[in-house]
Amino acid sequence: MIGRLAYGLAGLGGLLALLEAVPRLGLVDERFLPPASTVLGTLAGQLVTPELWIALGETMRGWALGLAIAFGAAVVAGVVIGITPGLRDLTGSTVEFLRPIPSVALVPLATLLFGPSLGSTLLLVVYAAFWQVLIQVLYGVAAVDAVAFDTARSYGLSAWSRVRHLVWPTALPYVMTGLRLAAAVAFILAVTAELVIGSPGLGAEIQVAQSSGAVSTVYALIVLAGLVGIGVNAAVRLLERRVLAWHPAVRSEVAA
Amino acid sequence: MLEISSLNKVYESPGRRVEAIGSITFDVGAGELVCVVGPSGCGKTTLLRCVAGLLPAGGGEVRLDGVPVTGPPPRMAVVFQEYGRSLFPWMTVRQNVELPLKEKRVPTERRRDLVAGSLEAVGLGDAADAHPWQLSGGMQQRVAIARAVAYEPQVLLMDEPFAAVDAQTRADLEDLILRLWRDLGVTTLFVTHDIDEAVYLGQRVVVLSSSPTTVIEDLKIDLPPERDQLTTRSLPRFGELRGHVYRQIQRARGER
Amino acid sequence: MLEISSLNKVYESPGRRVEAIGSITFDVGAGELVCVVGPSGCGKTTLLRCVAGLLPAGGGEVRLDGVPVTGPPPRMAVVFQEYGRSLFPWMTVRQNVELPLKEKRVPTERRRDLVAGSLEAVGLGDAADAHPWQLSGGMQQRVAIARAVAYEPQVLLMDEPFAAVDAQTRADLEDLILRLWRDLGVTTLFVTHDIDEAVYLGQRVVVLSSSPTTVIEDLKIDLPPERDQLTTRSLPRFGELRGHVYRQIQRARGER
Amino acid sequence: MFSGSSFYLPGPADVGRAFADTWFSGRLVEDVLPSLGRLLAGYAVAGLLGVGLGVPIGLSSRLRATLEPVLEFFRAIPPPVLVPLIMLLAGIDTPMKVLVIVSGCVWPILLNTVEGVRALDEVLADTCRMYGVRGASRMRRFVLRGASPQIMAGLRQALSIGIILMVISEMFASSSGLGFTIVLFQRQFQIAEMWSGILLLGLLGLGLSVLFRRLERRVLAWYYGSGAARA
Amino acid sequence: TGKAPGGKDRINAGVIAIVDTAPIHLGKAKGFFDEQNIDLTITPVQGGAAAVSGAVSGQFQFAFANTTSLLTAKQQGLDVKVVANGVSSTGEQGKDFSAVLVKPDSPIRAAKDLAGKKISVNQLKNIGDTTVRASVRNAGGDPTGIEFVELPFPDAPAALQGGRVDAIWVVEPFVSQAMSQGARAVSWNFADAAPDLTVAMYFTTGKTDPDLTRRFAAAMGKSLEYADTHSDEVRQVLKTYTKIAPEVIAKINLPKWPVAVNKASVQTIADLAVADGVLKEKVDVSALVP
Ligand SMILES: Nc1ncnc2c1ncn2[C@@H]1O[C@H](COP(=O)(O)OP(=O)(O)OP(=O)(O)O)[C@@H](O)[C@H]1O
Ligand SMILES: Nc1ncnc2c1ncn2[C@@H]1O[C@H](COP(=O)(O)OP(=O)(O)OP(=O)(O)O)[C@@H](O)[C@H]1O
Ligand SMILES: [Mg+2]
Ligand SMILES: [Mg+2]
Repeated sequence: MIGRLAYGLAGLGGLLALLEAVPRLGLVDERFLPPASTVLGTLAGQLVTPELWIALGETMRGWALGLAIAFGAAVVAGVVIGITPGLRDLTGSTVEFLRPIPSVALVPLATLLFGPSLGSTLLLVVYAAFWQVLIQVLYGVAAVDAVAFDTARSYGLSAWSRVRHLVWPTALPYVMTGLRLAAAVAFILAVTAELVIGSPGLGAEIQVAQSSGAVSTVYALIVLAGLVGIGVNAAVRLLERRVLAWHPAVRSEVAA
Repeated sequence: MLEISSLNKVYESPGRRVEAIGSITFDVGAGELVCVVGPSGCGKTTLLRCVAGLLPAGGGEVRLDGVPVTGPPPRMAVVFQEYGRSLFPWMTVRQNVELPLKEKRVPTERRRDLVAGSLEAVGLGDAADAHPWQLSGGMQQRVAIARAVAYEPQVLLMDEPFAAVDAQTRADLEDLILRLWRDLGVTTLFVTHDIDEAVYLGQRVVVLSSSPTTVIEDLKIDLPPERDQLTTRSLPRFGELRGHVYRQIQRARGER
Repeated sequence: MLEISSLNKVYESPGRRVEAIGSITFDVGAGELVCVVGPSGCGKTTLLRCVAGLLPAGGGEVRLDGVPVTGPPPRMAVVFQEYGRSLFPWMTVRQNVELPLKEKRVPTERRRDLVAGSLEAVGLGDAADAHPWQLSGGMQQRVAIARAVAYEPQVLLMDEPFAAVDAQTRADLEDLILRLWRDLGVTTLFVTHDIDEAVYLGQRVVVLSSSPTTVIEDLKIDLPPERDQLTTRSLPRFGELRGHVYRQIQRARGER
Repeated sequence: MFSGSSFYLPGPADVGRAFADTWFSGRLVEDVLPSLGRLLAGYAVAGLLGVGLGVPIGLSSRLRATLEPVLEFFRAIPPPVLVPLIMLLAGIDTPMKVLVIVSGCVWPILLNTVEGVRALDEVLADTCRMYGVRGASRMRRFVLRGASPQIMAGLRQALSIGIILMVISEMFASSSGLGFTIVLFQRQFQIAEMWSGILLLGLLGLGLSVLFRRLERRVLAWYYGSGAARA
Repeated sequence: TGKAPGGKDRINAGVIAIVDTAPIHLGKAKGFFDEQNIDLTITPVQGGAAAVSGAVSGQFQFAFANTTSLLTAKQQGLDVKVVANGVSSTGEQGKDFSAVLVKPDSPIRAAKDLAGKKISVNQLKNIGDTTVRASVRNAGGDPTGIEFVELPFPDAPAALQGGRVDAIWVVEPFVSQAMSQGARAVSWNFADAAPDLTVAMYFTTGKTDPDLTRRFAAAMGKSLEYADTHSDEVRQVLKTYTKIAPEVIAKINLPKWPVAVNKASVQTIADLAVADGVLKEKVDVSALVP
């Protein structure tokens, strides 16, 4: 664990060094991409202002709520579609039709229904994150081993038991990937919704900073977004190590 | 009890057509123990899967208590040839054995006894908390047997259940199955490669030809009902029956 | 050729510690065929994996031609106990057998002969274009054997390679291995549960105790070198050796 | 006058009419084809990048530990705010737009590849080691094939994300393209036309996914046949 | 809407967080809206389209959008009506809040030279390209060959610097920022397009209560007048709702905030837009601006 942390920090250190060097060496203009040290300085300055924390709090609230709704709905829908014979083919085209519709295109609908409020953010976040989880769940449900499935059938496991004891554990690695994908997408959409609709939050802060030409602040806020991403991923990974301890991938990791 | 009449099964896939079962007809009386032997690839597993209702028959039918089998009947236990894949890797050995009992709503107390008893019987009393992938091949196979035994089925289907265990363990397990069959009157269909085993265990031995498979002999084993590893196997009649089955299988293979 | 000295292996995972191998010492001369028997779960597979360089030993060492084994040595073939999982499901039977030969850069012509010959030898000449999952358990196991045979290894490790085939096929395969060993001088380590088989095949039989495993007997099989299913098995000496090994295994199991 | 909601949610007939008027008049060639071209280019690059990076990261736990935070960092940055940075590096023309598409598509492919490679069957891995299957051959015959079910899941995800990113990329420095046209319709309050564009996006997604499904059925035939999967 | 404690009308205004909208922020701070019994909430929006859709759907009672966006909305049959002036050009060359900039070493010396060049605007088919074309036309150049590309204002200076475009159209604070970094102005397009050009306006929809509209207009008028005459306070209020660096705020050219809409300039924009194909047909300006 400590080892992993050290490697991770080394990786981030490398990124920082690169971001410091690129502007310093004049590869891109410093005015448009300030060196990492400047950006981190600005971020430090921002971090002491309460406004930033309030904005971050707003964003995280929309994120967490939206992610929870999307995840729950997608898991239920995915499992039902996945295990019900024929339903997958029946719903396939609808899913494929709706999926590529950009959340951004739903902005008019969102503002129409909810205005610049949490509701709009939620609509966009849920819409975008839902598909990510759904597709993963569908692939995960399809991965159930035939012999294991026959075992469950022959011992008379009920539909619910089959889902709980067989389908769900099999799909779990896929679902975890889905959760990681959706967590990022939900966060991105939470920020984008604020950017576009103007509901308060980190995105609105970025939007204001952009239209004010405050380059270093923009990058500071982007870095903050990235850091949140790292944190969220670390949390999901931790969860994964608990719930997937039996899985070959996690098993070998723990042993190594 | 179990009637298999003119059962036929063809596997078809692009570029390959295998008539796994030509036409099989025989039946198993209530509380009878019938062994099935036949050359490798002759369709024994296929037969078992049709009987278990896991695979739709191509032609003919399987009836259990006079009712055509269309899906897995209740109170039936199966030990699969692919024992490794039939255990759930995310559960411990105990949980694997316990799951069908929970499904059957066996009271906790009784469940605990059944699980402990059956694990003890297959010699895995101290591996109850291990996961299947921490066990040797033979141990995994014994878990699958323990699961079937604990389930107290009315019909028991076993597909080469002792293939991965040593001679001594095998003898113990044979006696376990005999005990179970005698005490609970479990109707048992037992697929094996070991002719000695078939003669030792079975009240009847069904010999299958190589594919397209038919029954080439349905042999009544007229040994005394009380069987014992030492005395039964040293009876002259045992040797005769064994030799007879051996020659039949020779014939079965020669015919292909 | 192959020296195993004070080999020890402990599996450790949270809440479970298994000393799979206590201390094993024996060696296999060049061109020798040694059979290993022992109760289920005693560490035979573990031993084989250590010898193959797939698993680092806990203590002691394995030497091949005087060189410590740290990774899989070249020109060694293994037939895994989990035959089903050792075949590539996305390749046909032929491709599975051919793959190692391609890696060895065997010329196309010769490769084709080797593949066809070995598939024929295991009785799968007409299943070459099927995928492994279209085969019965015994057929899959024979594909794994054909792959090892076609590879023309210097050292051959086999882990219960005939567990899933019928008696007659088993006898044929035994003779195949004997032929291979005699014609090419392949050094062979053969794990089996079948005492008859061990005595029939081996120049020596190593009997292992149950875990923590040690060698309880290293028995020279003083049968005539030319073996034959009918005559060899009916020699009185065969019966004696068989009985001796049987009693040793009894002892091994009794000790645990 | 119009009430708000009926204005923004025109009936199917209006959208249908707008669809015919808008897209069957040369726009299909002028706007849709270049967009589609960029989409496919970005998707292809993302596929190569995602699988190319995912395989080594999946195989080496050290590499994974080192790179994961960096990748997660970039993954959490919304593409719309990443665009200015991409413009700095790649200009404002086609390469920029392709890069924007790549920047979004690559993640599901990368993550799924990494997880797929991590979960490869151990017995098969041992088989490869024993029979000296290594290097490129091991990649092609074992790693990629073994991880392909999950890689396909990633590619599937990426397809629709690519379409979304195609729209976003055209919100910057554009004067044509399907995404740009939709945004322009929205800004010009040509709402029926806007919905017709969204409809076209959906149809596009549907069409591409049908093609994808075909491909997948071929690539994963062994997987769905083998009983390793049940679907 | 609704009544706030104390019987005030609670309203929500959708307004972009840029220099142009300083008066409403200043007026709110000064209490001009309270005087009219209005409890004002200012919601930042991203642009004109979002403001219009927010207003039409009833989320905003009042909102801010530029002249072309409003003309387009009107032409599409949306029920928008101007209630107050928003922001106007200073009309002075060299001292306006909008300009077309080129690199210091660019061969483009004047508006005329922009003909046939690649110019960035924040949104195509909007006020930017219309006024830039007008500026080029007025200077004797041929605007038909100009290639416009969309680039958000904040990203335009970098694109100019990197040679991705020949010229950029930006507004404050990017005008001052880019010029302090060496960019050169070649056209003051708002000043060129029409005298005292009304660039943007506050508007409402038919759903809003006329009395409320009247009171909002009164408060807005007072705010505009105050902002126009108290530039120091404007620069102060900019620090509260934007993130423009203080040193830039001190330097930027402020726009003008006359109380009255210059209907003639709106008509000019409408006509230009029709000529450029931005609008489909002639719009009756008096239906939009009463
Ligand atoms: N899923 C499948 N698709 C296509 N063919 C199959 C499939 N399963 C089995 N077969 C074919 O059906 C025949 C019978 O297979 P089955 O597994 O029933 O044999 P078996 O008697 O159990 O053999 P073994 O003793 O080796 O396990 C074989 O020829 C096999 O190739
Ligand atoms: N991956 C593992 N993790 C933990 N314990 C293991 C693991 N693999 C094997 N063991 C334990 O090591 C012991 C020996 O296992 P091994 O597979 O070597 O036995 P075996 O002699 O091959 O048995 P069998 O004849 O049943 O195949 C067993 O007690 C088993 O539980
Ligand atoms: Mg079988
Ligand atoms: Mg073993």
